[in-house]
Amino acid sequence: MKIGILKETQKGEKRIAISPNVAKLLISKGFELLIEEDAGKNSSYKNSDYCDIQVAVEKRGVVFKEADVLVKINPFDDEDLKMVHKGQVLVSQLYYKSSPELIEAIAAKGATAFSLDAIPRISRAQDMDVLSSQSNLAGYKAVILGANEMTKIFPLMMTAAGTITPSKVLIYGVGVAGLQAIATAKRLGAVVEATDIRTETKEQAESLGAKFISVENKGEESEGGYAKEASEDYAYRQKEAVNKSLFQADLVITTANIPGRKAPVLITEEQVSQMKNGAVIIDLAAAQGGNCEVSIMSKTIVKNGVKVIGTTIAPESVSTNASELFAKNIYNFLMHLTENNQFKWDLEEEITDETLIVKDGTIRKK
Amino acid sequence: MKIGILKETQKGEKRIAISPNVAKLLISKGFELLIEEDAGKNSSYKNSDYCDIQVAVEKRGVVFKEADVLVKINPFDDEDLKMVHKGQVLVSQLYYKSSPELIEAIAAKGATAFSLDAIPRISRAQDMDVLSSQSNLAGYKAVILGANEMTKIFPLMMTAAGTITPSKVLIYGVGVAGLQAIATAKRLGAVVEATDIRTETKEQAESLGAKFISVENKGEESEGGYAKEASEDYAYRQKEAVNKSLFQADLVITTANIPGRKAPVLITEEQVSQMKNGAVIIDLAAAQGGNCEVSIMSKTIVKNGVKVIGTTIAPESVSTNASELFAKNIYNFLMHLTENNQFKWDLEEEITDETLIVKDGTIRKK
Amino acid sequence: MNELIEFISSNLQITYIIILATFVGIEVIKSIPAVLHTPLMSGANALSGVVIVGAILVMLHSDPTDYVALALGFIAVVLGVLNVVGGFAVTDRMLEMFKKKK
Amino acid sequence: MNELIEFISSNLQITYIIILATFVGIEVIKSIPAVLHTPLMSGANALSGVVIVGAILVMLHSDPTDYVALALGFIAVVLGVLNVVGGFAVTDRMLEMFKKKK
Amino acid sequence: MNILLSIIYLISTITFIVGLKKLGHPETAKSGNLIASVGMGLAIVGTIFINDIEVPIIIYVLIGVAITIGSIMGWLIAMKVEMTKMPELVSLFNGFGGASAALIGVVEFIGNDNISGTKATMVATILSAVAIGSITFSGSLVAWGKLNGSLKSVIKIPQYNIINNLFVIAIISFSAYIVMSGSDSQLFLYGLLGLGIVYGVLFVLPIGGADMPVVISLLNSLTGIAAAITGVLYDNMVMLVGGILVGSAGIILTISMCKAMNRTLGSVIFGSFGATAVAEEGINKSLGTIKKTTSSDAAIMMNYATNVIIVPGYGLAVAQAQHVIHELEELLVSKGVNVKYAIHPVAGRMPGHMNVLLAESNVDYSILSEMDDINPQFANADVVLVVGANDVVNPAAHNDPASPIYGMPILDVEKAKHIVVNKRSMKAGYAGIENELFYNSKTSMLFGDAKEALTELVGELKGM
Amino acid sequence: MNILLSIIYLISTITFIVGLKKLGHPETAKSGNLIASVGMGLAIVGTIFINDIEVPIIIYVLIGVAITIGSIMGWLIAMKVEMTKMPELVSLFNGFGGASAALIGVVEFIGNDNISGTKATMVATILSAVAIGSITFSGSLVAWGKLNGSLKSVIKIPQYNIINNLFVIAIISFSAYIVMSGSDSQLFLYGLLGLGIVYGVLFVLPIGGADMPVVISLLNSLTGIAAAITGVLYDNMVMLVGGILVGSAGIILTISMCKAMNRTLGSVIFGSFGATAVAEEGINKSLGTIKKTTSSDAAIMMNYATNVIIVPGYGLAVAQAQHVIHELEELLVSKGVNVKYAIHPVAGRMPGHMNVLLAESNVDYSILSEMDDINPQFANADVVLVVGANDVVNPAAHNDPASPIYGMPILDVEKAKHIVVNKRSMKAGYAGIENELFYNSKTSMLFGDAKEALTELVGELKGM
Ligand SMILES: NC(=O)c1ccc[n+]([C@@H]2O[C@H](COP(=O)([O-])OP(=O)(O)OC[C@H]3O[C@@H](n4cnc5c(N)ncnc54)[C@H](OP(=O)(O)O)[C@@H]3O)[C@@H](O)[C@H]2O)c1
Ligand SMILES: NC(=O)c1ccc[n+]([C@@H]2O[C@H](COP(=O)([O-])OP(=O)(O)OC[C@H]3O[C@@H](n4cnc5c(N)ncnc54)[C@H](OP(=O)(O)O)[C@@H]3O)[C@@H](O)[C@H]2O)c1
Ligand SMILES: NC(=O)c1ccc[n+]([C@@H]2O[C@H](COP(=O)([O-])OP(=O)(O)OC[C@H]3O[C@@H](n4cnc5c(N)ncnc54)[C@H](O)[C@@H]3O)[C@@H](O)[C@H]2O)c1
Ligand SMILES: NC(=O)c1ccc[n+]([C@@H]2O[C@H](COP(=O)([O-])OP(=O)(O)OC[C@H]3O[C@@H](n4cnc5c(N)ncnc54)[C@H](O)[C@@H]3O)[C@@H](O)[C@H]2O)c1
Repeated sequence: MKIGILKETQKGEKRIAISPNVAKLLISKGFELLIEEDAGKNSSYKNSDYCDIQVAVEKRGVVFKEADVLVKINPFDDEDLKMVHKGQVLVSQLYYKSSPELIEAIAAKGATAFSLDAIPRISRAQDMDVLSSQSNLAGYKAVILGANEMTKIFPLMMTAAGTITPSKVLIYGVGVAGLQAIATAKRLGAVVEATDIRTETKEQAESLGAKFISVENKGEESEGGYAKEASEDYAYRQKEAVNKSLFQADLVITTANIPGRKAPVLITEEQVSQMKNGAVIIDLAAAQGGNCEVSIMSKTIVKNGVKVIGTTIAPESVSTNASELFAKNIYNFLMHLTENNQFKWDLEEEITDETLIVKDGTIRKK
Repeated sequence: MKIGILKETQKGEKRIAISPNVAKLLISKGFELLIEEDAGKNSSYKNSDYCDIQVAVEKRGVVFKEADVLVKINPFDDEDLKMVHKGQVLVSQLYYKSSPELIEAIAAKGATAFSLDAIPRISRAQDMDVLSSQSNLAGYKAVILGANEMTKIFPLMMTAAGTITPSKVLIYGVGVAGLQAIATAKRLGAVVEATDIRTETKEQAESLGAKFISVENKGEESEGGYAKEASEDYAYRQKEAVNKSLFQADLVITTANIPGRKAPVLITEEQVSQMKNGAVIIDLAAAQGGNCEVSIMSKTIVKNGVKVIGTTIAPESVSTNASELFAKNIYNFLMHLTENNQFKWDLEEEITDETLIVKDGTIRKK
Repeated sequence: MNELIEFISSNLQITYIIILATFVGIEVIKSIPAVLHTPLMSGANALSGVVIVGAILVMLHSDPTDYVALALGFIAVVLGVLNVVGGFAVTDRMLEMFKKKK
Repeated sequence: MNELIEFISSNLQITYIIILATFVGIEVIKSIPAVLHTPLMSGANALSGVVIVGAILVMLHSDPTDYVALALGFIAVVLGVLNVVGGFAVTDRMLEMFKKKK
Repeated sequence: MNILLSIIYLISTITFIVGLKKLGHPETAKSGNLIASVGMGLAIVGTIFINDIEVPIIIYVLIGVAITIGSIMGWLIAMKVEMTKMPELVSLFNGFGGASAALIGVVEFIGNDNISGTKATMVATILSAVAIGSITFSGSLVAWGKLNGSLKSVIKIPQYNIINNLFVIAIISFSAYIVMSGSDSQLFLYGLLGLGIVYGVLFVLPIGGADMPVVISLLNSLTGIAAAITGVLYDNMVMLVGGILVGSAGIILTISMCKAMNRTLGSVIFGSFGATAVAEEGINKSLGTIKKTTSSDAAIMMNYATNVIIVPGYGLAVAQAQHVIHELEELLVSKGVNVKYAIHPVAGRMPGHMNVLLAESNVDYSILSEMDDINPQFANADVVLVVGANDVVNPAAHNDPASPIYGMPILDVEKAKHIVVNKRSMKAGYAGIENELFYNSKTSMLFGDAKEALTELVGELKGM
Repeated sequence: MNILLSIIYLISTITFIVGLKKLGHPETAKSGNLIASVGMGLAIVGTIFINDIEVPIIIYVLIGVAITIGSIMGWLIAMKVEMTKMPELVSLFNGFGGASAALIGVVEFIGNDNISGTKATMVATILSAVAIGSITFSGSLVAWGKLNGSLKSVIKIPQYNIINNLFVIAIISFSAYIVMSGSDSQLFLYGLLGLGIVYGVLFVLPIGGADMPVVISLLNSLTGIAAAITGVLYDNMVMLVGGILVGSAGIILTISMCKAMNRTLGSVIFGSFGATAVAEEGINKSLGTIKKTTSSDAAIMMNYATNVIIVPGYGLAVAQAQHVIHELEELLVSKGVNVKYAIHPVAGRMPGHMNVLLAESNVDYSILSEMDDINPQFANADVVLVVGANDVVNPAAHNDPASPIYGMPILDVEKAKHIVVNKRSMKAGYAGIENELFYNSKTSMLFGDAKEALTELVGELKGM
């Protein structure tokens, strides 16, 4: 079975779906691999890195033509689909819930498609869980980015030239990204506060040294590790509880998501206007509409002295590690789906069932 | 006595010599202060912050005209000097050793000039030591910048999607900046190595958790806490000892300086070419010609996959803290020089003697 | 009570011995790690086998014709020795685990 | 040597008492914090004042005409009491510092 | 009395004291036991051969035979019993000791031609020897039966502790009567013997197996006292002192045993006993019962181990015990133990959670092992210390297809020789499922907050 | 002998044991002292009033007078001596005890009409009482003189320890001779007395003041033995047992004292003694001598303190002791002590060096105080613990215009009640200058690597 690795076309994207290390693994398992030329460049993988391990480096067209399975990180776009042909298996993050027309298009092509973002949050699936592996890095990078943008330093320092007070960092959403953000900020010596709609995250946040801001929660439970949409009322109570910290924060990182839905707005423009001069907001949910009203995806907006940076949990900037992990996830995923290099199509099995969105042109999930 | 605070004109500079807090202090001591408008903007100090505490916010010309003492971070340039008039006292970093013509010019004006960078490295002068206070922040920021530029993360992480090995960081020059860089990188979980010509720095580096690369040192001692220029031979031995680490490093930070001289070249272009693809070099000595052959001041050069960023120990980017500390240094300096708001001109006293470069038009130091 | 006083006055030194021995016993044992509880119990048990001395004395003093005494004494000795030998042996085995591996 | 054996055989129980008492003394003191060294020394010193008992006995038994004995006994008692009373008092003062401040 | 013998006795007495002393410390315990046994040997040999009376050969022969039989049997039994059965064996031996004491008493009583003539104290001594001896005898036998399972069910006698206390009173008053009356009726004697035996049974029978060790230790110190009494009988120093030593030491030991199981000796003596032993925490119908341990036991285990593997989990983070665990690790290393950390990829609540923690306390990266590298090594680990981890060491992931974590790779701690698990309770982890590892016979549970438990552990280890 | 008296003695003996026991723990020491003293009181009163012989009033009067005088004097002296002079006082008292014993011996000897008739052992006992008594007497007095300074210089007698040992032999053989000869010559007696006194002087004279406590403790245990011997003399139990207790306890105490000053008892008894005491480390001509301390002393100081301030310095970083210091801090807090860290702006080798370290071990930011905030607070700190800091607490910055650090602001630790300084040696810090703080009378030095020293400290504290 031939696996084709495509170069990411989405702007700003630096990652690649399969790293040389994992390519080697797959080949050792008997798969054939071909890769679009320069696909690894931005993750500092040279074409030679792939050649050296018998991955055929080809022009884009060739990859599309020859591969049985096409792997990619970001959703296949119309350009890609033009070249997809019947019977091909597409593996990538499709966000099928929020992009029905894409699914239609794929079906129309008579292709088969797995959506990596749909991997269920069950223990045995953790090693295929691209959301976890990527948001984890995103959490780290968000803090580094923030620290780089700020005009202050994180740690407390008592020096001959006076004392520098530690920066205050506020984290919305204590998921994978949120936790890693807490850990990183804490390491750098910041005073970290965090809040989340899921009460079970209090202990988790505290286990990493953050102060948790509890918002009394009337029945906003989570399902399968994910949060449900919050009520008007909750949103209000949340502001009540968090504002004091928000207005003193030097760095704010928002990671709140509700899968398949628009991200909840947690910081209104009005709130931003009351924040400290020189504060920075990193909105990791920008792609889903943003947790901050002001933020715009991959833009830096300055609202009276407050920098608002919109980005995603896709940690392009740490592409080397990100690609490595993503690749490992795909590897585990393929190992799970296949048996001596052939798909098992075991539709009873939970992971397959949840991720297989289109099968030979018929849509299984909406 | 009227102190005039000037806006920094040098490009990229975001700091300001006197912060509102310190301004308040000075006023409480009976000084009069005026400040050029928007001087604090880039350090996120509003004009209002100064107004509110009775600092007169004025046009540039006015400040030059009315002030008895003009304070500034970077050397006065020709533009400035045009407006300087006889008898005025200029306080800033003049680097007089390396810029004689500037000193001439000041003398020609019949002005008086103190050079902050000339403050002796004696214990009681530590609270005026701008080099320390600034390089300290620079060391921190260099790591943050590096982490932001790298395509890898610092810490070791054993995750479901595989293990991320910790980044290797190499620090040249274990001075104030170097030490803080070690501390920061270590905090973020990197594996840190460091080297310095002064053997006494071994213990210091280790006390912050770095592995010290000792280069056998035949008589390159330091004087007054500063390093002397290294011999050919030493430079060779250094490369021998460090190369292995250098070629595996993900981030390299160079802080090596010899005051008043061109910074020593520690990394040749040839060495860079052997470094890891994707590695990053931050050269804090770029302003003094750079420790890395490739680096160019405030530019990012990519040499076969290696990013070389030239910057200085002037931590503009963390301007808020930087300005605060710098201001505190100046405050302590002025407190030391003056008695009820008048200069003491005690030329016997070490600190005054070392820093007073030009007195009423006559040059005291070359 | 009077018995007690009487006893004390008649065996004053014995009384001191008893009291002192009690203190020694206490001081020697207090604050030992819990893992040693069983071995120590076993060891103490072996020690309590000193009754054997008594048993032997019984036999030594009983005249060869008094079969009852002899028989009982005999049993007493056997049991006593069992207690002593077995006790020490078991204790020793229990303590195997404390041999430093290195 | 023979003296020793003789002594033992003649005061067997005394011997036991001495030995046991020695053990008690050792067990009771070993492993105490260094700050307590001086107070403990002082306390022990006070205890060693029990010789006073002997001194008193001397006086009780000496006949009132034997002035030498009386005189010496008298001094002995004074010194002994000094040792006892002074000793305990000093020890007590030394131990002031161990009153919990809170 | 013969001077040589007295000196021999003196020496053996000293060996007893020294022996006991040394028995109290892991390093010296073995030698202590040896010393004491030597002393005992001396005493016995001395008693036999050094005496001023005329003893017919036949008696020597008999004694010789008796001793040989006893020694051989004792030795054999002791050697072939397996580790787990030792406590019950101790109990058995103890019973024999008691019997021996009782018999001596009997002989003295019946052997003595005019009991009525002898001093009251003497008679009292004899009788108490009989009574105590018989109690320890029967009591120990019952304990033994309970431990080796031949006496299963916890027999609950209504108001048994009232009955018991009545018995005590009966025994005392009865012997008192015998003394006063100065009667020499053997009937009475056997009556007393009987009472003792019955009481011993009643005393131990209602007690749950879990508490047996305490009982044995208590009975043991009784034997000691019996021995001492017989010592008085013959004013024989070694018996006297030896007996007292065992008596007092035994009591203290009993108390500390109770402490270790946090009970009071009171609750032990007056029946309330066993009560809790029935409603043991952590008994699970399907999985069986758990084994609790104390920090000092865990400490000793590790101290004498060659390889120790630490498995940190989310609990370590919750307790913020990263600094203590590092201290523990350093301490063990300084004692020549090889220590490694086994990091499960999803231990904690975020990827790399354990790495963040351990980096904070400067644990050397080189001793952190990934799951795949460490799993083969568990087999030759002497002790695995699981700290606040649960799901990541849950064998259900291998064995139980129904389990939500089935198919997740786990750390194979089961392969290790001993497993010590520290957590606060028997509560489940993230996945909310039972963990059969905790019920494994090789596993012992060290309950408590990780930080506190580990701090104690470190304390104990420093003491060694 | 009167039964009541025996029982009283029995009781006092027990109080002695219990008292000594309790004296061994800070919490119970006071009560222990009390108990023992009560027991002593009992014994004395008992001895006086309970006896079967006919005693003329006059004697009672005399005894009464003697006791009153002794008590009052003893009490007054004890109450008005200041803390620092106590050890020498103890020594003095101890001397009296010795004298008392010696006198008893003398009286017995001369009072005894036919010494030659009495059993050899008895005579031996008497004589040893005299000898030991006299030795302790003179020895203690010399020690006392040395401590209160009236006997300044360390008198060095050539080969004094050969001489000493000769003396010992002389004394023994001489008394042996007296016993054998069965002579009752008082001359001999006084000769022995003399020998004893001289030896006592010779024994103590050459010893350096620093080692006096050890000597006193040794002499003290001698007194104990003397008491015991007189006990044998009168076969008086309380004296016997009490004496032995003091004797053995005293020896152990002496040994542990030596340990604490890391010497061996051997080096104490055979003169090598004092040798080191002359070449004391850390004596500085201008600044005087330093005071060393042990971790347990430091621990107790802190345990009973209300406010403790920790001053970290570069040494903390070098030793990587940030985790231990945090543990120490938590421990103290848990014991109700208020703990703060005083952070000097230039402590360490880079700005914020201490902050990095302490942040790593999660020290709460709120207890880190800047110099200006903390300086006023030193005055009401009971203990300041300086860990690996030097220049930043060097008073020279205030006092000595010549000093390179003159004019640098420092932490005013001198204002605190006690100062404990931990560093490895007397070496200088960054500025390379002496620090008179270390020679301050309030300062005690806790030498050793910060990590090890603090770990010990924590251990000790946990034990309290
Ligand atoms: N790593 C990730 O990225 C990630 C993300 C999401 C979910 N998960 C899941 O989280 C789990 C991680 O496994 P794990 O073994 O590390 O944790 P776990 O299975 O959740 O078990 C943690 C155990 O620690 C104990 N504990 C809690 N606080 C403690 C304290 N203060 N002192 C001592 N023990 C304490 C708890 O028992 P007591 O209450 O009895 O003390 C609990 O059973 C896995 O199921 C994994 O799938 C992991
Ligand atoms: N903070 C800054 O930015 C900066 C920069 C440059 C220079 N300085 C200078 O550095 C000095 C800082 O003062 P400081 O008091 O922190 O340090 P310090 O004056 O250098 O004294 C440190 C002391 O720690 C002891 N020490 C070293 N290793 C130790 C260990 N392992 N365990 C225990 N003790 C140890 C040393 O004595 P032993 O050898 O006897 O153990 C030494 O005396 C000041 O003079 C300051 O001017 C500071
Ligand atoms: N297999 C597994 O066991 C597994 C794998 C990965 C993640 N998880 C768990 O799933 C959970 C969610 O992971 P995630 O980071 O991908 O979640 P996410 O990215 O969907 O959301 C991030 C966080 O935002 C929070 N949030 C949503 N709405 C909010 C609101 N209105 N206000 C405040 N916070 C809000 C969510 O509770 C979540 O914690 C985590 O607890 C993670 O540990 C489990
Ligand atoms: N008052 C004080 O006590 C005081 C105040 C500030 C700094 N200092 C000390 O002064 C020293 C220097 O401070 P700095 O950071 O400003 O120095 P710097 O900026 O002049 O140089 C930085 C480092 O580069 C090193 N270096 C120079 N040439 C080198 C070569 N060829 N190879 C390798 N390394 C080389 C120097 O040794 C120095 O450590 C530090 O030790 C600092 O602690 C003392």
